[in-house]
Amino acid sequence: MELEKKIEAILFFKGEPVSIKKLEEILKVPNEEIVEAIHLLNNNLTNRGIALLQNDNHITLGTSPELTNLIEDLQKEELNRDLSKASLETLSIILYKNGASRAEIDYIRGVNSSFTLRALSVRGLVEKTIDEKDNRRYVYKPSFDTLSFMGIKSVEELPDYEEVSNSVNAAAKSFEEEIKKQE
Amino acid sequence: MELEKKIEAILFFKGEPVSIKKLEEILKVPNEEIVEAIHLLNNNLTNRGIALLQNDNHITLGTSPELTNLIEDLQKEELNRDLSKASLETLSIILYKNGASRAEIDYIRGVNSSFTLRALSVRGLVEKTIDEKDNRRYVYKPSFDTLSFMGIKSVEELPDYEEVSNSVNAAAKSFEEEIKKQE
Amino acid sequence: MENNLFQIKTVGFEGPFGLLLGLVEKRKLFINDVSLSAVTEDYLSYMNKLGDLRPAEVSSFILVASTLLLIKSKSLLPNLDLTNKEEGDIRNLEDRLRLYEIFSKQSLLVKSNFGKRIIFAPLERKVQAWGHTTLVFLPDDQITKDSMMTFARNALGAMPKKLYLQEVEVRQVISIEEMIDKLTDRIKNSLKMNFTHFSGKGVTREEKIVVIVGFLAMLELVRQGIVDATQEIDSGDIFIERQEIIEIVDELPAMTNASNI
Repeated sequence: MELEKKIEAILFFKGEPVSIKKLEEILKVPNEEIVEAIHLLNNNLTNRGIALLQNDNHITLGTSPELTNLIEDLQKEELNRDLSKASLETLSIILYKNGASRAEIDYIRGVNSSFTLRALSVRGLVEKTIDEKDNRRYVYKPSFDTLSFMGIKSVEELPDYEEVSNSVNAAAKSFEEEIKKQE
Repeated sequence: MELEKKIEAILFFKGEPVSIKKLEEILKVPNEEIVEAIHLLNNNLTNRGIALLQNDNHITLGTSPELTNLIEDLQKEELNRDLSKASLETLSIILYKNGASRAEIDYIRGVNSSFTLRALSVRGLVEKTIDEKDNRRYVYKPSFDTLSFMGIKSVEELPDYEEVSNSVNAAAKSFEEEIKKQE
Repeated sequence: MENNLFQIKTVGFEGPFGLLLGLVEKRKLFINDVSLSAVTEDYLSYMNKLGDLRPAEVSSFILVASTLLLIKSKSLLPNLDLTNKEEGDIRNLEDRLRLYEIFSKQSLLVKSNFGKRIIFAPLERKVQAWGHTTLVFLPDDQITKDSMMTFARNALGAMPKKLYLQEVEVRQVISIEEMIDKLTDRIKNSLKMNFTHFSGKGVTREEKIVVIVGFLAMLELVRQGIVDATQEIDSGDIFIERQEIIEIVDELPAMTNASNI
């Protein structure tokens, strides 16, 4: 049976995000094959009731964003869609930079963001993880819940993602030194 | 969006057998159309990682029968793994609070606990039930098996129950107050 | 008037960039030294009404104010020589403000999309391999009465109770006070020494002097604000109880980042 079907079954069984690394272990195939199979699976799932979400080397299955109202009626829990201006700004930085340290967020917003970050963490909208590039610092990354609430399958589907992310990264380079000083 | 996609999303979301009658109610379409759509869905799912299971006017999604061994291995591995620190911490809050909502647990822990709670549920350590005080939300309670595993008949027998439980309740209460401020 | 007061508060919490960007946009200007110079008075007068903010928050407003003062001084006194560092600060503020503008714009898009189309994760379930449905109970030896107590205590202990104000910010505030003093002196001296530079078109010398004197008065107000802020920092504990923060959040309708995200 093809690899993409195995991956689909694993994701369905787990019902939560699975890392690509974990899939390599379970299926005992090299990274490139997994990546290729994920690509095929994503194509298979286009225009279906189930969608494939990708975020930070993890993938998971969810219901198609077109069916929001149908599924929302099925669940009893109330959804909180309110975000303060501070939260929206902070979340936008984390989304469009696809992960940002607290120092970077503070620097861009010009104010201390620690309470906003805690509030976003508690709501599961951002995740604090150790920076892969520098394990002495943390980065806040967008969570799958955030992608879900935005109705997108990956950050690349954010409005104006490429354009914004390019200009932001270009600008951020010149600030790197200064942000480092603040850490 | 076509009916079979809606049915696929409902089955995926629910993760348990759903009666055809229930589908008629949710989707507000007559029986014949549902039956026809199920037929189409079944065709779509041929040769895929997910399969449609039918039994006695109920349908559900499962992993494809060819992948039984893969999934069983995965399940064994998942269930035999040691509980994470996050799981133990979450369990301790549920015990001392004698039933806590996900939002309360998230607030106390400062992070989203949904996957942790899922892991505890799968292992039968906690039970998710509708809150008797507020039927729009769920609470997680320690299972009887968990209590007897620790050699106690009720949570009150936990060490320093009153003191720790008071602190947990106070923390949950300050959460409630923050929530009220939003409303 | 009431509407105006409300705006001060609202803009207030959004931080110095929010305030500054709002002022620039209100005049339909682009971000550059000319527009920043044009809104400096507005910025300072808003800032002086933010007296009840925490020292840490005031300090972030003051940091920006100090750069605005440089820009303004330069526009009033073109022969004022700026150091490389001062010129760097000005460019840096412009760049940061442009960056903030990008995210401020995107955050409106995020707001309008958030929760409109939702991808749902499956409900909690006990999915089994084909045909299997078993009820399991799988405990772990780590679950004991005592370990549960320890875990609960640790979880409670890890909840944030204190906010540490970075010493860096305190130091910056103090140096800004010095800077404003220096700047005041510099402007006063320039005023005495360089009358020849006040021959702008359409603006009389007297008018220019009125502007500069008014500006100096404003500097004095800002300096006083910094003195208040730093005294509070010097005499007070630099740890703030979390409860206090929440109360403050309660008092200011716009400051709802902790409770109303």
